[in-house]
Amino acid sequence: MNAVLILIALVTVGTAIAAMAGRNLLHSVLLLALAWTGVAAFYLWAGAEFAAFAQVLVYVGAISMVVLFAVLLTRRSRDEAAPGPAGQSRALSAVMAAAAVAGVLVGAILRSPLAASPGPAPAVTVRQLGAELMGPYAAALLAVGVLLTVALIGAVVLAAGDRTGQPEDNP
Amino acid sequence: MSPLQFCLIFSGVLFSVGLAGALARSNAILVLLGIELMLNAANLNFIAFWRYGPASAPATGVIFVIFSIAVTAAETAVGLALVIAIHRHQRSIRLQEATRLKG
Amino acid sequence: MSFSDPSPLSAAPGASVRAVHDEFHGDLLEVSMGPHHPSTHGVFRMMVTLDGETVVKLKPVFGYLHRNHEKIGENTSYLGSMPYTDRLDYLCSMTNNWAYALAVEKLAGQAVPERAEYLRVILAELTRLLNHTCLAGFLLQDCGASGTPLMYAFREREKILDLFESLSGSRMMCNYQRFGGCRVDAPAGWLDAARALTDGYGSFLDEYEALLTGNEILMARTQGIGCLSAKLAVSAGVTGPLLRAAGVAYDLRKVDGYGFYPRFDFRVPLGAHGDTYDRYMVRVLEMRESIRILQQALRDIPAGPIMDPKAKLRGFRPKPGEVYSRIEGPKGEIGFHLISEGGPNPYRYRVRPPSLINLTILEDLCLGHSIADAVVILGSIDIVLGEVDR
Amino acid sequence: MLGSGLLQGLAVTAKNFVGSFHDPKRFVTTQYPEEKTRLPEAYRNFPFLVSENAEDPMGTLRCVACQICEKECPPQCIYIEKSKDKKPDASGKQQIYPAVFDIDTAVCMSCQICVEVCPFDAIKMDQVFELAATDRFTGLMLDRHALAKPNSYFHQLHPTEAAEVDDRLATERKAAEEKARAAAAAKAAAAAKPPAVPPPPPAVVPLPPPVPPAA
Amino acid sequence: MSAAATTSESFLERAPLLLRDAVTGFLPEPARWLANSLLSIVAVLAVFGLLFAFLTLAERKILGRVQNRPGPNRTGWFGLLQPFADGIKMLTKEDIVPRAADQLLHFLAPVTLLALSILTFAVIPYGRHLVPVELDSAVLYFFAAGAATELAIFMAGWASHNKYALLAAMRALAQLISYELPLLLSFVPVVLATGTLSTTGIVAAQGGWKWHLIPHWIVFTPWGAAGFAIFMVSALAESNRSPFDLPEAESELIAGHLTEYSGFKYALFFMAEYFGMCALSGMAVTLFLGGWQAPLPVLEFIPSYVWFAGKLLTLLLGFIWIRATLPRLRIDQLTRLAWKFLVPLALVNLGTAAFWSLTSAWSGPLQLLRWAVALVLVAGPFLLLGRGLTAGLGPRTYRYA
Repeated sequence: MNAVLILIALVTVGTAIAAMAGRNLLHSVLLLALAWTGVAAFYLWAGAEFAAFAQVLVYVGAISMVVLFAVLLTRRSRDEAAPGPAGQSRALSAVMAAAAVAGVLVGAILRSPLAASPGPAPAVTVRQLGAELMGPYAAALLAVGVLLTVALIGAVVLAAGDRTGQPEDNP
Repeated sequence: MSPLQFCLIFSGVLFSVGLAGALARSNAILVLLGIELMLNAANLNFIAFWRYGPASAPATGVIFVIFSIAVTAAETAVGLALVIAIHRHQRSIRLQEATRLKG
Repeated sequence: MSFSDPSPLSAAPGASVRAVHDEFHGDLLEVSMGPHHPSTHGVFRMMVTLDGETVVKLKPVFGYLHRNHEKIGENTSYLGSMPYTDRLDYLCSMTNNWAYALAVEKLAGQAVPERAEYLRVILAELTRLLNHTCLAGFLLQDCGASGTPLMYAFREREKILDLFESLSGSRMMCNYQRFGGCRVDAPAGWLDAARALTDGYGSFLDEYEALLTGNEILMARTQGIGCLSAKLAVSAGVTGPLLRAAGVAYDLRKVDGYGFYPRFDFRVPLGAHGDTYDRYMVRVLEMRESIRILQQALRDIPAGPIMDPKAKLRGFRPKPGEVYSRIEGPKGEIGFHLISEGGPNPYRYRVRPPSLINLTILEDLCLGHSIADAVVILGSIDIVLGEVDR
Repeated sequence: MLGSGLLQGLAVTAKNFVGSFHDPKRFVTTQYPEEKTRLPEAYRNFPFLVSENAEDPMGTLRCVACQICEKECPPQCIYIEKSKDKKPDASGKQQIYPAVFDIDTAVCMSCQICVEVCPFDAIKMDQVFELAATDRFTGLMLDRHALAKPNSYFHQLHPTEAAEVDDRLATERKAAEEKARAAAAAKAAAAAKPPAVPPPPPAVVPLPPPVPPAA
Repeated sequence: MSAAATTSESFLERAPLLLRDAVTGFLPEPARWLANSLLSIVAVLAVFGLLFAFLTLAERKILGRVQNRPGPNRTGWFGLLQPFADGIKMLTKEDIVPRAADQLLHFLAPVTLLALSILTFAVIPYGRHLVPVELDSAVLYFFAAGAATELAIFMAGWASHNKYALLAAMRALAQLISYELPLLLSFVPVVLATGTLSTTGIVAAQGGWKWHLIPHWIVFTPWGAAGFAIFMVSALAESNRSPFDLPEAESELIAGHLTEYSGFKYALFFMAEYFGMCALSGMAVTLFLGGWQAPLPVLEFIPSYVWFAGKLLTLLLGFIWIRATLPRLRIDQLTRLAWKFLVPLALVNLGTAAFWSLTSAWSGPLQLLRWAVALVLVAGPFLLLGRGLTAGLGPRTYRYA
C-alpha cells in the first residue's frame, strides 16, 4: 500500500507547488482543488472515510467554488501583470524561508523516534463519530456552530458593503 | 523510514509549500489559499497520528479533522469577503496596496 | 454584487444604476446579443453592457432586414404596394393591408361596400387574436418555458391561418384588401368556420391562462419588470397594448372609430403598472374583447357586393393630395402617409411602423434589470423585424 | 398558496399529454410527405399560363402578350417578348402570341396581381409548392413551356373560379360573335347585296378531357 | 455487488447474483473480487447508458405529446433508433475549439463532468443485493462526488473564452452554492431518523408495513414529504433542469457553458446531465421512497430491482413533465428561493423530524396529536415563507376604459 501513499503524496505536493507557482489564478484554484482531493485520498487511504468525504464536500464542493466566485468578481483588478524586482526578491526570500522551515521539520521528523504502531487502521463508524460529537465533544460542536454562524453573517456583512447608504438618483 | 514518518514529511512539505505561497504571492486570494494548504497539512498530521500513533480514543483524530474543516470553511468565507471588500475599495487585491484600514 | 438585487419592485427603471456602475467602475461586460441570437425575434441586435447580470447600457442595433420598402412604394403602382405591406409585419398582413387600403381610399375618395367593411373588421380582429396569441407564446419562450406555450399558441394560430388561406389563398402574405373592398368574397362555409373558431377560442384562452397566468414563476418573472410610465409612453409615441398597459386609454378603434367599429360593443382593457405582466395580461384581455367583436360582426354581416363597382384596378390614378391614415393594428398604430401627384405611383409613401416606435423605449425599460429580463422585456414589446427595418 | 399556479399548469400539460392520444383537435400535426393536407380552393402559389388545349399548349395559349402583367408585377419577375408574327389562337383568330414568357419564381412573391389585372384570363395561380431545384438561377426560372397548363388543370385546381371564367369567356365570345354577325349583317345591308353571307362556323373548341395535374 | 443471497428468495431476486457468479465464479478469490467490481461497473454503465439513450427519446416524445405533436418518429419503429442516430451524428460532427479557449480545461471539463457524475452511481442500492460499493458514509460520498460536478461546469464556461459561457459559469457557481445547502439539509432528517449514512442501511430502515398496508417509507411522514419536496426542488437545480436551467438558458445565453462545445464533447455534457439527473433521482428513491422496497407485502414477489427501476422512472418522468410546463426563474429569484425559502424550510423540517422521532412512542389519541403538530410544523412555515417569497406578486384585476 505504500506505493499508493507515495503516489498520493507526490500528486498532492506536485499540484500544490504548481498551484502556488502558477501565473493563472484560475488554474491555481483548480489545481488546488486537485491537491485537496489528494489530501482526501490520503484520508481515505488512512481509513478515515468520513473525513475524506467531508474534505471533498467542503473543500472541492464549497470552498473552491467560493474562491472561484471571488476570482471572477475580482478578475479585472490591475495586478499580477508582471512581478517587479521587489516581487522577485520577495518570492526568493519566501521560498528560502519555506525551505528552511521544511528542512527543520523534516530533520526533526527523521530524528524523532516515531515508530508506527503496526496494527490495522482503527475502525470508526459514522455512528461512533456521531456519538462522540454529541457526547464528549458537544461543547466544541456548539462552539463551531456558533463560529460558523458568526462567520457567515460576518462574511455577508463584509461582502455586501454599504449599498444602503447610496443616494437614489432617478435619471 | 516508517510510514508515520513518511506521512509527517508529506505533511511538512505540504505545509512549506503553503507557507512559500502565502509569503511569496501578492494576490490576496492566493495568500488565502496558501494558508488553506497549511491548514490541510496540519489536518494530515491528525490523521497520520490517528492512524499510526499510540492508541487513544478511537475517533479523536477524525473528529479533530472535522472540526478543523469546519473552522477552515468559516475562515475562507470571512477571508474571501474581506478580499471582495478590499477589491471594492482599492480596485486591486494586491496585498501591498491594501495599506489602509479605512476605505 | 448583482446577484443580491433586493427587489426589482422597489426600483424604478434605471434607479441607482449609475451608483452601482460607479462602484464597480471598469467591471463591465459588453455582450452583443444578436443579430443571431435565439430570442431577439429576428435579425436584431442588442449591444448590452452588463454589470454582473444587470443591464447598465443597452443599445439596440437594427436595419439588418432593411428592404427599401418605402422607396419601392414610390416606384410601384398603388396596387403594387399592397403585397409589400404584407411583408411589413408578417404576422399581421390583414391589418397592414387594411391600413394601406384605407389610406388610398381616403386619397381617392373611394367608398367601400358594407359587407367588405364587416369582413375587414372580422379579419382585423382575427389578426389581433393571431398576433396576441403568438406574442404570448413567444414571451413565454423567452421566459424559458420549453416550447409548450409556444406550441399551444401555434396550434391555435394555425386554425386562424387556415381561415386566411381559404379566404385569400395565402396563410401569411394575404394581399387581400383592395381599394374599394376586398379581393374575393368569402367562400361557402367560411363564415361558419370563422364562427366555430371564434366560439372555441374562449376555451383555448381559458386553458392557456390556466397554464400561465397564475403561474408563480411567470408572475415573478414579469411583475414589476420593465415598468413603463404613462408619461414616458406618451412622450415616446408608444401605441398599442404597451400604451394601454401603461394605463393610457388610447385605442384608435374608439378614438378614430374607423371602419364599422362604432357599431360594436367592446371594452378597452387598461393596465395599472405598465410592467411586463400588464403587457401580457392586457393582450390576453384584448383577445377576449376581440372575440366579442368577432361574435357581433359574424352575427351581423350582411350579404351584398364585396367590391365597390366604381373601383378601378388598372389605371388607378388618384387625384393629387396628401393623406395620413391609421388604424389600430395588433402592435399599435399602423399608419400610412401618402402624397399623390396624380400619377400611377405615390410621390411619397411613408409607413408609421408601431414596432419601431415601440422599440425606442427598450433601453429605458431594461436599465437596472438583469439580462434575462431584457430578453423578456423585448419579447413583451412585441416587435417584428420586417416592420422595424422595412 | 405558493405552488397552486404551478400545479394548475402541470394539470394543463397533463391534460394535453393525454389529449394528444385521443383528441384530434389537440393533436393537429400531419406527417407531411406521406400525408398531405387538402389545399383550399383559393390557395395560390405561382402563376401558370392557361392553354385551351392540352395537346397543343403553345398553339392555344390564351395569352396575347399584352404585357399588362409584366408592367403590374410588383417584384417584376415576369419577362415577355411579343411575337413578330401572328398565329391563330384557339378560336382560330389571328393573334400575337408570347414568343418569350418567363417567370422567375425565385423572385415571384405569389401576390396574384398578374391574375387580377389580366384581361384575357390567361394567367392563373398554380398550387404546386414542391418546387425545390438544384440550381437557383435556371432551376427556378420557368419559361412558357413549363408554365403552360391546360384549362382542365385550372378546372381541377379552382373549380369555382374556372367555371366562372369559362362562363364569362363564353358570353364574351358569344357577344363578339353577335357583334361580328351584326357587323357583317350591317355591312351586308350596307352593301345591299342580296345573297347573305353564310354564318361563320361555330368557334367553340370542345374542352379536352381532363388530364391529371403534373404532380 | 455483495451480500450473499439467501436461498429462500425468489429466483428472479437472485438472478443478477447468479449471473455474476456464473461469469466470475471460476476465478480465485482476489481476482474474483476485481472481476466482480469490474462487472458491476460494466453493468451500471450499460444500464444507465441505455437508460440515458432512451430517456432522451422519452423526453422528446413526451415533450412532443405535451405539445400536441408526435415527437421523433422517423428513425426506426416509433423513433426508437433516434438516440443512436443522434449519437452517430454527434460522433461525426466536427469538434471545434475556439482559438482563444483554454485548450486543456476546455477538453477536461466534459471529461471531468462525466466522470464525476458516473462516480455517484457507485453507492446507490439498485436492489436487495445490488449495491456496487457499500460504504459506511455512502450518502456523504454521493454528495461529495455530486458537489464537484458544478466545478466542471464552471471549467467549461470559463475555458470557452466566451462571454455567454462566462456568464453561465457565474450562474452555475451561484446556483451550486445556493442549492447545495438545501439539498444536504433536506436529507439530514432522514439520517437522523434512520441513524445511518449508509444507503443500504437507510433502505433497510424503510422496510416493513404498518397494518400490512402503508409502507414505512420516509415520504409517508409529514417531515419526509416536506424533505422529499425540498430534495426534489434542489435536485432539479443541481442537475440544471428546467425551471432551473439557468447556466444553459437558451433564450438568454444561447447555450450557456455549452455555447462553444460541439460534437462529442457536447454529447458528453448531455450525457452527464442525464446521468446526474438519474443519480439524484436514484438517491431520492433511496432516501425517501423506500429504495427497492415493494409498496405492498403482496407485491414482494416482484424483484426488488424492478421496484427501484419503477420508482426511478417515475421520478424521471416527473422531471420531464416539469420541464414541459414551467418557465425559467431568474438568477436572483433562484438564489432567493434557495436562501429564503428552502434553507429555512429544511431547518424547520429538521426540527419536525426531531419532534417526530422523540414522540415515536406516542399512541392512541396522542398519535393524532403527533400528526397534527407535525403537519402544522410542515405547513405553517411553508405558507409563511411562501407568502414572503411571493410578496407583491399575484393575479391582478384590470379596469376597462
